[in-house]
Amino acid sequence: MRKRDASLRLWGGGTTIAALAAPAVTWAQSTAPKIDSGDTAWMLVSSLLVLMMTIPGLALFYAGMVRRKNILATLAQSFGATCVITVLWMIAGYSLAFTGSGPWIGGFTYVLLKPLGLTSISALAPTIPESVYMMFQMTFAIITPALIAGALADRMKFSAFLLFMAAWLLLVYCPIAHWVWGGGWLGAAGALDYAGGTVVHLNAGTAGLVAALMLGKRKGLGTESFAPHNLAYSVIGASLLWVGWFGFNAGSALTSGFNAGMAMVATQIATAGAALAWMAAEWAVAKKPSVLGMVSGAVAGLVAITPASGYVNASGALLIGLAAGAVCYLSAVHLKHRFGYDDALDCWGVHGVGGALGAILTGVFAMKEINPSAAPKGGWLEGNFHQLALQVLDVGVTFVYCAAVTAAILFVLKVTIGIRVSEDVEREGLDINLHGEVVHA
Amino acid sequence: MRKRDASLRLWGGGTTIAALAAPAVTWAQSTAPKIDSGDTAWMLVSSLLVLMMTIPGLALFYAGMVRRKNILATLAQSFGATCVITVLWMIAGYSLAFTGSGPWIGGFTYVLLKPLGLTSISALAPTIPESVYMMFQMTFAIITPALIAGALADRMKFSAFLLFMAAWLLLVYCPIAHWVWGGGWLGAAGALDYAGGTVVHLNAGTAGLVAALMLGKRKGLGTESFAPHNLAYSVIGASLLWVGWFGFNAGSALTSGFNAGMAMVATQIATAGAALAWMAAEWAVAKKPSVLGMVSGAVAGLVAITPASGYVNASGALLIGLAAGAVCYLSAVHLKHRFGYDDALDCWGVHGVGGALGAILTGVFAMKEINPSAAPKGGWLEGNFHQLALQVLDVGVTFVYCAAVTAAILFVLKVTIGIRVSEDVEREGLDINLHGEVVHA
Amino acid sequence: MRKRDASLRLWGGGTTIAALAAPAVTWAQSTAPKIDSGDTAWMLVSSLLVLMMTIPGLALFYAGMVRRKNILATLAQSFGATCVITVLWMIAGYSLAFTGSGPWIGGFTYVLLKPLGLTSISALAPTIPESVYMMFQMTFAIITPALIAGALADRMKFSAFLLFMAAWLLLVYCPIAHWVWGGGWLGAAGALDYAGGTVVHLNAGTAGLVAALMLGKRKGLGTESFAPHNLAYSVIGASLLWVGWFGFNAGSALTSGFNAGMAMVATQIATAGAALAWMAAEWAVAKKPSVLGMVSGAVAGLVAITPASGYVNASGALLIGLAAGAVCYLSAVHLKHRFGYDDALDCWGVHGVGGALGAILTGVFAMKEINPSAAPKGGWLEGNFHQLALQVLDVGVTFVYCAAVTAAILFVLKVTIGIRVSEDVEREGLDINLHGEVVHA
Amino acid sequence: MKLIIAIVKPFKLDEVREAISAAGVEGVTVTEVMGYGRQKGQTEIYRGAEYQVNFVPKVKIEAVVTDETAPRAVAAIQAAAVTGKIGDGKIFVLNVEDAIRIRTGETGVAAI
Amino acid sequence: MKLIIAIVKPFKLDEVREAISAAGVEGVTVTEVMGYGRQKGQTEIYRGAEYQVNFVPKVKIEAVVTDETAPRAVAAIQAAAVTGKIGDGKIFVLNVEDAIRIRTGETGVAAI
Amino acid sequence: MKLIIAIVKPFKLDEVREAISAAGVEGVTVTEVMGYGRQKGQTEIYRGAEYQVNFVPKVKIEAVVTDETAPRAVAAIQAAAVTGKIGDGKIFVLNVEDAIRIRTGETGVAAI
Ligand SMILES: Nc1ncnc2c1ncn2[C@@H]1O[C@H](COP(=O)(O)OP(=O)(O)O)[C@@H](O)[C@H]1O
Ligand SMILES: Nc1ncnc2c1ncn2[C@@H]1O[C@H](COP(=O)(O)OP(=O)(O)O)[C@@H](O)[C@H]1O
Ligand SMILES: Nc1ncnc2c1ncn2[C@@H]1O[C@H](COP(=O)(O)OP(=O)(O)O)[C@@H](O)[C@H]1O
Repeated sequence: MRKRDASLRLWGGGTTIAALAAPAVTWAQSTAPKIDSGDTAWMLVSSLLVLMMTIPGLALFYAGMVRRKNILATLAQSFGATCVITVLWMIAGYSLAFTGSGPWIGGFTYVLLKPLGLTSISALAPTIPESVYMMFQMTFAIITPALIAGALADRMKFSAFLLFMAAWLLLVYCPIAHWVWGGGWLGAAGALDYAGGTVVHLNAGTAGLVAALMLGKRKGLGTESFAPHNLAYSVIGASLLWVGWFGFNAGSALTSGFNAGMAMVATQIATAGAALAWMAAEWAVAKKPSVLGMVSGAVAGLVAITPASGYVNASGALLIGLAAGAVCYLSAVHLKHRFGYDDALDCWGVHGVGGALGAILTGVFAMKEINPSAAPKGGWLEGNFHQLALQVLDVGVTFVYCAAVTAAILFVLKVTIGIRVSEDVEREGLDINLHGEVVHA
Repeated sequence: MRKRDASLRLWGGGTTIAALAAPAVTWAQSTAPKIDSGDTAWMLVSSLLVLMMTIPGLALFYAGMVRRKNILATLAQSFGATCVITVLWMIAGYSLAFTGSGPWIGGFTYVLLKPLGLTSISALAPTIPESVYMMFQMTFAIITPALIAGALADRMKFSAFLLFMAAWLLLVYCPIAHWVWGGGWLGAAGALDYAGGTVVHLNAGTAGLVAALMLGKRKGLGTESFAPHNLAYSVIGASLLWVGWFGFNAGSALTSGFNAGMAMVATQIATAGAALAWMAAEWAVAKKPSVLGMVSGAVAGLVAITPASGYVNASGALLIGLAAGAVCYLSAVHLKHRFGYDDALDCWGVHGVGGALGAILTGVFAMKEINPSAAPKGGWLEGNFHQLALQVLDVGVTFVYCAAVTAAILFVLKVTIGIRVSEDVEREGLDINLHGEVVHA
Repeated sequence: MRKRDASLRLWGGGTTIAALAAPAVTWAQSTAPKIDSGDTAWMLVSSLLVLMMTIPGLALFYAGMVRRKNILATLAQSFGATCVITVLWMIAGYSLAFTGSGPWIGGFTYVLLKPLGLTSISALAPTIPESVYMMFQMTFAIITPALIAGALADRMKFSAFLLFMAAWLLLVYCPIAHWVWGGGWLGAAGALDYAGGTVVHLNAGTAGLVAALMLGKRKGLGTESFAPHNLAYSVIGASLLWVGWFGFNAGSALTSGFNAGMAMVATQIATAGAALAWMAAEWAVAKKPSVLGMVSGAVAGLVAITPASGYVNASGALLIGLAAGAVCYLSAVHLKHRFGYDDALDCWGVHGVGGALGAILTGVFAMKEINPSAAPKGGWLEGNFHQLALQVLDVGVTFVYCAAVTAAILFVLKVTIGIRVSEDVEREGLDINLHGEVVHA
Repeated sequence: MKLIIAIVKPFKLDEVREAISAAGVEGVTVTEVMGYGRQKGQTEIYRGAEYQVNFVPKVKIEAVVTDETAPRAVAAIQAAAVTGKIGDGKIFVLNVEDAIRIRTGETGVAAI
Repeated sequence: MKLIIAIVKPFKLDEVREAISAAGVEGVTVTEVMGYGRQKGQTEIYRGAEYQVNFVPKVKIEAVVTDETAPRAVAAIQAAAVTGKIGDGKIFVLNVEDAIRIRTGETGVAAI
Repeated sequence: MKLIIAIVKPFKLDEVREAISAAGVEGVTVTEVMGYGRQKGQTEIYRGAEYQVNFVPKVKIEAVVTDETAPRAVAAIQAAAVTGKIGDGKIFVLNVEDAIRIRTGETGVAAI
């Protein structure tokens, strides 16, 4: 999603509008700007793919892992977050994250998307309509908070959840997205995050860890069975996440060309590698390759390749994938139990750890040949140790800022409306108590 | 889907073929016409997205709401309708709706798609192959009748259902589509229906209301539990409807550019707004926000923004969405019980009411700035009261024509082969009796 | 997927790079090649569509047909195959199948995709990045072996399954793909296989038949109920196969234009026709149209139109579809029982028989008008009997080579690690025994 | 005390529950079961392979009642569940030696 | 009359049903249950958290038969259900005081 | 021998199983059931149509025990299952005439 990618367009169909002074301009129709219909087609598709990642992808991935009594409540979290964030993004989110030129936060001119006219174009994506760019970014803004739900499954109040989503979007996601992608200081400093290793995954994972700690453990953990009710849903969800992730990563090229192609390849290979690594580790340790392990490994690979996908070649992608599968297996299955926090569906274990790992490995495996304009000196392997340091900085800053603000938001909610359901509601299930419905009625 | 949109193409990649005399022309290869590869890519995708709306989208949305004994029969309705209509569209539907130039009905030259050659192009969509345009329109022709199944769930004979689909396509859908989009009188009069508020949704909703009245209520209604067996399916279905609907609305631009982008934005915002409005209304009235309510609200928003999506800006979309959520909540949950018809899965309550509402609000919120060529005077808010009157006319005409012809078709079926299953079959379930299968065998 | 299609590009957006000497070239950035952004957009989408066909499409289609105790194991087969093949394709598969110019097998220069740079382009697809072409072909290489799982459901060891997938990819799929599409002898001889009637479907079907014979029948067949646990999954799966198949067939145009459009139309019509034909046959014979029959018919139609989709017009497609529905109904429901092999989910009955039928009918219905460059003399109906003979040759060669090598692979696995689970494991279910999990825990 | 076990057609559940309540029974426990009797299920054909689906879905209603209530409860169930068609089901009566209400520890008829 | 309750391995259901039919039993009612006995289930690991899956799936077959048929029915079930491996299950016999056929109102042995 | 039937709240299952094991009961059979008693379920509204969800989910635990073990087992279940809130459930005790272990053919108390 680095704007510089756009300058790599090598084909003839479109004309690059270089260096627009203002971040967005609405053209009079007579002097209508030239956009590229192929780029636009791919970005329309990418936007809907990333939406599909959240609903039904993530919704099913998570819902398949919970017990029967909480399936609908888990689906409701992804669906509800999608709706709340869509409206907030229109009201203020896009304006704060992707307009204006301050280093810390965007501006207020795009509140309610007032200036978004038919022919507006953002300088951040000069070959497509701004409407499409705004929409593409919206889908990222939706899935990031929605991911947090994995950490707080089975025990959070729905009202508190929706308020949490809203506050977190504006106070955590928008600033960090602005820093890295919207023209802020981290992007300017040269940190590489192609599609959201820190902005999306480490960010959501960190928030999940904080939320898991502040909510406390689920009742019955360790003594009752928490076996997933229907892993078939998780397999559907993981598959749709995989398919949709090409919108995420290859879509972050913002154009339909060479960069998108390479990002797609890197994504596919890393994902498969990570799934195999997790499977192999589990097969060796627990003697059986679980289906949950295979799909979790795939998601770990998708997460870890996200920041790197526009900067590495096929071999780099494979190595990142293998590392992600093994490391996330350890963090989700072993570290969690050692430290005893209840990250229910492994939001931190997969997204936090995988996102940080991917961000750092981007600093190792980035290649000038793959992205001459955005990574002109490559990563550590090509001698550019500085890039690795920058990546570590990016990880550290994201973790600290996110953890602090997330804790503050949840603290306020806790002392006001409360964040956790009563013990009886938890025992009987969220579906019937919060939503008045059950599956398999 | 208004042809005039095409003239709004502002980018450089393709050349608009203006004003072809005949609706479609096959070019000799040497003088091959110029189509745009980006537009074609987007319309290929849009076509498959709209197909995905019906199978598996709509199929799951409806199947999740019925009792276990009727799940497969409900899926079979969407799937069977898709197959029957595909073949009929090839045989005569496309010809009747989108070729020829009469005000009331199209021609017969395209029967069996005889004239459709490799390089044919329709004047209604001059930058893409006619094969793609025909296919895109086919997917609309599929979903419209398939929507009616929501009203007649749990009690219609499968044979009668398939015949009803066939007759309704030719006698109701094709004429109305021709009037509005195929060169007929309503489009010429200036009625605005971007992607099918009246042609698709009010039309299907009206047919559903008539069908519900003619079939009568389901046995046991009011005394037995009709709680949905597996709302997880409905959430998957609604999510895929949402995702696919971008093919519906943004695809109706028929090009990959500014119009498609704005339609996508309007669709997303209205949908989220409607889901939140329904949720809020239900939370206030029934004290719990049901998952069924949230997804129903989303569908209501999608329906209502459909006619408006190419004509309104983000704020207009939000207002239409909020109105749709609240109004459809009332119609599906309260009016239905007051009047006592058994619109089982709220085909009329959501699609009929939402489609009419959206069509009328299009006359209020349409803006010249968003669609200078098709809505050059905007809507009521921009002082063009005439547009609102046109929209009301469109709603009225669609309702009356559809209701009359639907009733006639069902009457003939009723007195010949019968339309309702026996009481025993209904009690024991359609799955085992009509299809010889059950879920969770 | 025939390279000659590319020369049919009729629009202006891109420039055809004719006759590259080497199969792929990496351009220095300064003299960057011109690719087409619209073609690239469509091929990015086609690639992810074909991936979606396997996960979750095929995974669900198969998983819905098995008993509850084997659902997760069935999903694991599709998912695991996807991961293993992705990595192998990167390591050697693409190199063996689509690079080099020998008549029998490709070369080794692309091992580990070493030469694949940012701006590489393959001569086989000159208007898109080679990264995208490699990825598109990867998704075909994934689904073909994955299809075989239908024949060996409920009884194969997971370890043996994964090894089988790996060996079969390299020893069966890669050579045959090279013969027909990669520059090998069958394509050069003029055999027409647009998207894989023999390369994909007959190939997988034949392997399935061999595997079913070598594994033996499932325990309890004929005395216990093998009724599918949840056909709703099969309906979702078949629907996603249908939707994704446009990536398969229309994507095989490798460009976004007239050829893709015609292939889409042919695919849609044949599929619907086949579903109706199977439904009608079953309704007549067994008195009830089963949902399983409808979706099986649709898949049969998709299979049979695959080789023909770029060569036939709408009427040809309808006839192929009707034939496929009826013939595959006979083979899956009647022949199987007569001959007594246990092709559990009808991999041979649908894919083998349908693929062979489609390949042969391509030789009958191919039309010069629909594909002047690749089928300049049309098929038998246009007087070119030679084409029909070529098609029969293609079918025969594929069957013999595939059967022999598949048998050899399975024989080696059988005498080394064993291919079938123990009787107890089969009775108790693969899910709990092989993966340690169950659905509906 | 008596344990009344009634196996009835699923769609009769609500009617039976109401009838039995009216007859003074305070509690019941219901299980989804599969039945086999005169009503034999049907022959299914799955992909051409015929097999017999031997069982039809039923619900089993269990209620423990006092000896005096038992005849009234049985009659109420019978009246509510009957359709006159094959497969209507059965009622069985067994003797119960003791009953305990878990919440309070009460035993005997006080517990039911 | 006797109520025979047999808890057997699920895959034995069809064989048991046939055997019991052959022994002259006209009707049975079947329930999916979870069993715990000598066969102890297994330790499952879900995301690294070990827990004991204590129960193994079984089916419960209930048949009410005349006093004379009872021994024959019990023997038939036992013969059909045995595999010789742990977890084969149990058969229990209880006394039944009355039976009613809902469809006809018949009572006693005529009803079963 | 006695058949102990306990209907308890689902989340108490594991505690009850442990308690009953500790009391010397070797095997149990468990069924998911729906209960109706003082705890009445709730009124649901589906699309504006009110209906009463009459049943609450419970589990039924069945164990056949020797006459001597019976009182101890009943007490153990009661202690483990009680929460003091409405809906805690019931325990019923019936007489069992015979028991057979399918695997070995043993009968009587040796079988349980
Ligand atoms: N002897 C029996 N023991 C246990 N359950 C029985 C017995 N006979 C019948 N049932 C149950 O009652 C149901 C209805 O019995 P059936 O013989 O089909 O009909 P009817 O009672 O009308 O003759 C059966 O499906 C079965 O569940
Ligand atoms: N005392 C009992 N009361 C009720 N059910 C029992 C009892 N003992 C065993 N069962 C049931 O029988 C099944 C098989 O018993 P188990 O002890 O595992 O094997 P075996 O009978 O071969 O020794 C158990 O899973 C349980 O469902
Ligand atoms: N007489 C009865 N016969 C059979 N089951 C009963 C009976 N009474 C109660 N039950 C079962 O016990 C459960 C709990 O009973 P309930 O009356 O709700 O609570 P409590 O025992 O605390 O008063 C019920 O849901 C039902 O399953």
